[in-house]
Amino acid sequence: METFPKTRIEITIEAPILSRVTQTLDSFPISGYSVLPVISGRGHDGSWSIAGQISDAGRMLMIICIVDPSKAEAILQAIFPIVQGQIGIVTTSDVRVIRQDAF
Amino acid sequence: METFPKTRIEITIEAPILSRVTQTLDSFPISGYSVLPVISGRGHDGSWSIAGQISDAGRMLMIICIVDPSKAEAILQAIFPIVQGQIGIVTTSDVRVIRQDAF
Amino acid sequence: METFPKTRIEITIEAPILSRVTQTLDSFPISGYSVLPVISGRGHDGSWSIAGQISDAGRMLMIICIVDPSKAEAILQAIFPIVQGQIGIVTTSDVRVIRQDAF
Amino acid sequence: MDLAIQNLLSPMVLFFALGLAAASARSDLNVPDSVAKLLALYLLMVIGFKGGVQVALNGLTFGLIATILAGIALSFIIPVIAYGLLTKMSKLSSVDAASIAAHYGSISAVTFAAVTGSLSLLGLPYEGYMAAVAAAMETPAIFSALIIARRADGMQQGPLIPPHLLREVALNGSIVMLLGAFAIGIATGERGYTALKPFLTDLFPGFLCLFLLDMGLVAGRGLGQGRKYLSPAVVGFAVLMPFIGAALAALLARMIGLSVGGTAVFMTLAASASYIAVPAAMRLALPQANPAIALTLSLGVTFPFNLIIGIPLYIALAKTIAAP
Amino acid sequence: MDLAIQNLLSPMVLFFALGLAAASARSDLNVPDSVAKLLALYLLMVIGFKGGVQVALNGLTFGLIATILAGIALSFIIPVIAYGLLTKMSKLSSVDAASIAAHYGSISAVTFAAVTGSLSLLGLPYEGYMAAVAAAMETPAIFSALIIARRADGMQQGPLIPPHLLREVALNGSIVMLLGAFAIGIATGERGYTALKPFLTDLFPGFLCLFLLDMGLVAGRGLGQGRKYLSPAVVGFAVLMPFIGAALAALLARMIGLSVGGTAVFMTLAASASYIAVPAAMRLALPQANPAIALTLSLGVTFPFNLIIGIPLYIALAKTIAAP
Amino acid sequence: MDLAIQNLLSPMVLFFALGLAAASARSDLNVPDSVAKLLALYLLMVIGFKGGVQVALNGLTFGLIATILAGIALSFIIPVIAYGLLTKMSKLSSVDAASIAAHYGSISAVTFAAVTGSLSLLGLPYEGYMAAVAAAMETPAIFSALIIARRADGMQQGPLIPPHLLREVALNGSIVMLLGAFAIGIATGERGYTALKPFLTDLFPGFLCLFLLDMGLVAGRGLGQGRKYLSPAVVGFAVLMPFIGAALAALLARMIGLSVGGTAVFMTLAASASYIAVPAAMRLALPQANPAIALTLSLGVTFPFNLIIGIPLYIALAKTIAAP
Ligand SMILES: Nc1ncnc2c1ncn2[C@@H]1O[C@H](COP(=O)(O)O)[C@@H](O)[C@H]1O
Ligand SMILES: Nc1ncnc2c1ncn2[C@@H]1O[C@H](COP(=O)(O)O)[C@@H](O)[C@H]1O
Ligand SMILES: Nc1ncnc2c1ncn2[C@@H]1O[C@H](COP(=O)(O)O)[C@@H](O)[C@H]1O
Ligand code: NA
Ligand code: NA
Ligand code: NA
Repeated sequence: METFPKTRIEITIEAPILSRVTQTLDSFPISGYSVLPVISGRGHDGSWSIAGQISDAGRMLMIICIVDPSKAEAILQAIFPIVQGQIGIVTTSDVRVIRQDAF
Repeated sequence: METFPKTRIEITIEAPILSRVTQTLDSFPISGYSVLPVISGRGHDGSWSIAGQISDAGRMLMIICIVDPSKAEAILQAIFPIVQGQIGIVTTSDVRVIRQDAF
Repeated sequence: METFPKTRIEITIEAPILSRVTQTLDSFPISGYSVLPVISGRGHDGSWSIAGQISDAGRMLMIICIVDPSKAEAILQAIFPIVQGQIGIVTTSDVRVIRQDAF
Repeated sequence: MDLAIQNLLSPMVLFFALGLAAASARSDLNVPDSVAKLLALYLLMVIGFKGGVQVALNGLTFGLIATILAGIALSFIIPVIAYGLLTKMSKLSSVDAASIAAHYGSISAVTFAAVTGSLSLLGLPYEGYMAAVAAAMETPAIFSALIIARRADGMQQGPLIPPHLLREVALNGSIVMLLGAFAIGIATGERGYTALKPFLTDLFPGFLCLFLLDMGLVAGRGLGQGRKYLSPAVVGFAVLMPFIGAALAALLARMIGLSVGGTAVFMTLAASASYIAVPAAMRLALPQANPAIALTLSLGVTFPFNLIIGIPLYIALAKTIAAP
Repeated sequence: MDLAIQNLLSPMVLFFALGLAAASARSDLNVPDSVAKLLALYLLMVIGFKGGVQVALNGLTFGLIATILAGIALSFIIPVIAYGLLTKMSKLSSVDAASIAAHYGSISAVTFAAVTGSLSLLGLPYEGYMAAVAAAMETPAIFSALIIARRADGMQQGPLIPPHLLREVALNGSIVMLLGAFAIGIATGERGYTALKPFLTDLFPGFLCLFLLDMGLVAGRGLGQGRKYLSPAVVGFAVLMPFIGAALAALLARMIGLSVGGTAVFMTLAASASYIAVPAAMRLALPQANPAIALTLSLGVTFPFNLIIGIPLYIALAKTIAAP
Repeated sequence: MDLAIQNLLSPMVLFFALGLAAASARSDLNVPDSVAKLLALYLLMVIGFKGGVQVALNGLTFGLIATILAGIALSFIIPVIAYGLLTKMSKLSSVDAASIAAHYGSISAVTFAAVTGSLSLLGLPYEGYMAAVAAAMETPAIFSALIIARRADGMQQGPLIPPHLLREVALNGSIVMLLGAFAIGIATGERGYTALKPFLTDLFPGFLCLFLLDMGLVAGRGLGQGRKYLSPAVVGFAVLMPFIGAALAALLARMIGLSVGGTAVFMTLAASASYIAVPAAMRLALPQANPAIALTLSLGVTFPFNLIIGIPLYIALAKTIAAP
């Protein structure tokens, strides 16, 4: 089965900043992104958990975005200034997709 | 520590189709799969969120399945006709596992 | 944009064991980890789902930990004895990060 | 008229408006999905159980059977009318038109809860078995729409209605909850009602308000996303179709001899459009249909229309129509 | 007999049956896990608080201390009997037998809620401190079963009971909630009860019905998955063991001089099997044990058995056994 | 004194203590986040709606406008005092001091719920419009603190307050819910109140207890994590600042002529520190500030201080201060 090489961008970011990141992603000609919940974690400043939280201010979310490798560099450059200064991690990895949509 | 090469199949699919995909996966001699929630996202048709939703009809789920590379091709071929025509993305990537179970 | 190679450790583990794994991770000089919910799945012993569950005893969780490749081997060796004998899968993969923090 | 103003100022309608306004202003106010699911379970449980208790008190009547049959017939026929209107009025593809038609043939449980809430504020009783009628009307429309879509596309391969779909649709959680609670109400009757009374009655108005707040939020966000589909033609359809459904229901209610309350409920059911059971079924049966169009119409236009204008109107009409 | 039929037709039992039926038919009806957790918190809070208020009214009595000690003893002894039976009756491995034994020595909070619900419908009072007895019976069985498993395996390395396990088990959320609410009930007494009364009493039957619907759904799905473990021998065990537990409890209750209601509650506690606190502890302490077997027996067989047959039976027996 | 003891033994305070104790002992007891969100929505709805109904009954008064203006003024001024104290007393960076100042200028809705709960147990009425005052006091502190932080850092680039921040803060979900329910209470008045009464009043004490259990759990875990920030200086600040806020509020309340209950509520609002609306705003506006410090102080120190000592004290003081 023919597959196509893509880049998987995984952005783990504090919830209050989500809309800034997604608005930036929206400005690129990509097919979309998915947001996954993170329920607890540990960072340099100790551990956190969503258990019992009324507000989402202290939690993290994970944005997963499959894009064409040709677009990855520009996206990373646009996201970098947002994530910098906030709590977050951005990783990229190589994946293959089975449908050659307009990623 | 010895590790073993496997293929990580990540299927992001609309919730109503979940059981079709998992039933197909069940027909393969694999060790299993895990389903992760997706809470919001954006596609070619705008953004969505599970917030306030009574039904899961409009949401996405992510199935993660670690398989032996030798089985990946057949699985992709079986899943392709299900995902085609529905909302969804299928990616594969290379990973290594620490236990050589019957993946 | 300059990126840095890291190792992504993905540990899918039964919930009661979570704190054993995270305590082990805490003993390493890493920047942290994130825990994602798994809502259903299938293993060698049939399928499960968190739907309606009062207790988290039967569910799985996914720990994602981005670390420097130089630390991965030692972490895997520390985690292996915990995961062995319990329900769980540990995978590693290559990723790149955009901030060279102390992973 | 007075009824309409009173309805506009009811907490229910105002909480819906609050949700709509908050979503339009892009406030981050939201009801977690698991809370929305709890509220839905609660409303279905109360509606079903209370209905069952009424049936236990009044026995199996001609009205029950006749209204269920009439409901099933309506649920089959409305999609045909809806599809005809849509293909005439709009430029939608036949599969999109069929999908929308299925939504309008089926019913909306929260609209049902809203009309019963209004009736009880007005002190108007209604036949208890309307809960069973609501359950009976949920699914026929789906099959009706599938047949329409098949014909339109000239598709002949495969079974008309895939067997697993039949099961999935018939065992839809909201139908099972509604019918199950109805059966339990019949089985336990007055004794069961007494045991559960504070839970069933005291919480209902408050939970309904929270539910309508949530519906307002979801509808508001849906409108934000789906505005692009709202051509004058389809908006016209979404406002016209409830009247057609309500009119047909009024006719049948008169023939069966339903009470004023029962007539109003039956009209509201026929006028309401599904956004829970049907969307899921359409993703399985007609995946080519764009889910956003049907949902925007049903939740963004018809639901608020029924809530704000429709329900008081149907009640007013029922008063003049229903057999004395 | 009459009691049994009345029990069968109680909303509680029928909602459980609805859940069971829906799950067996593979309906997608489900209660979100966070809602199930809310219902569990609510039930534990009510049971504990009401019990504490009763103790505040009646004072610390001989009965309280005696019943707690008796409960702890039962929780230690029942696993020994259960393990003996299982290794004799079935072909299960010793570690699986030990794990199941732990489940049966401990108690089920929702079975406790169900028996108190039945008693209050019948107007039968019970000793308020039974909430504390329930909490006391949750954990001894775990340690009892660990000792059994250690002996069976001839394992000698490591501490008998790892210290962190002791803490995790003793500070289990449901025990903390139950005992905490109990203590608060004692501290605030009548004054606290008056302030919280509608919350504690009006919602209880309805929330219990929702909870039992959920238990039915979970049990039904569990049975679907775990059917393969249900050999006649282990099913026999799952039906026999409650009787043994109940009989022992009846004996002790008689010696202590518990009321009819108290005797019925104590019998039910002994007869019930855990599926919340113990499964988690077993994953930590006996990871080699297959969690599905114990859960299928405890939730899929013994829980419905107690709910439908056991509870009315224990109440009937308590009437003849209890000191007048 | 008696009031203080009674407060200590209130179910509310004891459930908070239970949560704190459970979290400190690292029990796994927890309230799912969606349940916590439901409880928060419920409390805001009840507080807002009841307040609105009171305003509908009493009309728009001078007191309403004066108290809202006084509240806004306090919310602006308290951060200035707080920032001054913090930079003098502690070694915190100016951005951390500004962030903490914003938390203390704003208010805590659950502290508001707790004081109203205490007042209704004591049978002391308060001005209904205090719900609107609470909403009005939530945000000014954020902007006040931003101005302070800008000055301190000598930053001049960019707009003082980014426009999207203004919208996000003003349309914060808890403000929209509180003000929306308030408006609906005004619109529906006595009629709406009658319809929703059991929901609004019967559940309130129980839900508040569950909410405080959750706050105790969250505060306890927060203290576990944030202990390292608790230098004597900042703990001193977190205990001193409520008094300063309460004193200023008492002064203004006296000038406006608020009732005893209204004075106590206003003092409590001024004394309370936000941990919902402000933390999110600070992540957007002052990302360099360490969120854990402000949260540990506000939730881990000031909230329990107000709940246990502050509220009974403010009520006692209000009795001597308020215009007769
Ligand atoms: N190495 C890592 N891998 C995965 N997630 C991480 C890692 N480091 C930090 N995180 C997540 O990011 C959050 C904030 O981290 P920090 O910026 O170090 O406070 C943590 O609570 C984790 O949820
Ligand atoms: N490039 C992408 N990466 C990750 N998720 C995506 C991507 N494109 C679409 N999605 C997800 O798939 C859903 C449906 O997309 P679509 O089929 O374009 O309507 C979206 O709402 C997202 O949740
Ligand atoms: N190949 C796999 N890929 C992803 N998740 C898996 C896989 N196998 C098992 N799992 C997850 O691990 C759980 C336990 O598996 P098992 O140890 O086989 O009972 C399953 O219920 C799944 O959630
Ligand atoms: Na309809
Ligand atoms: Na037992
Ligand atoms: Na304040």
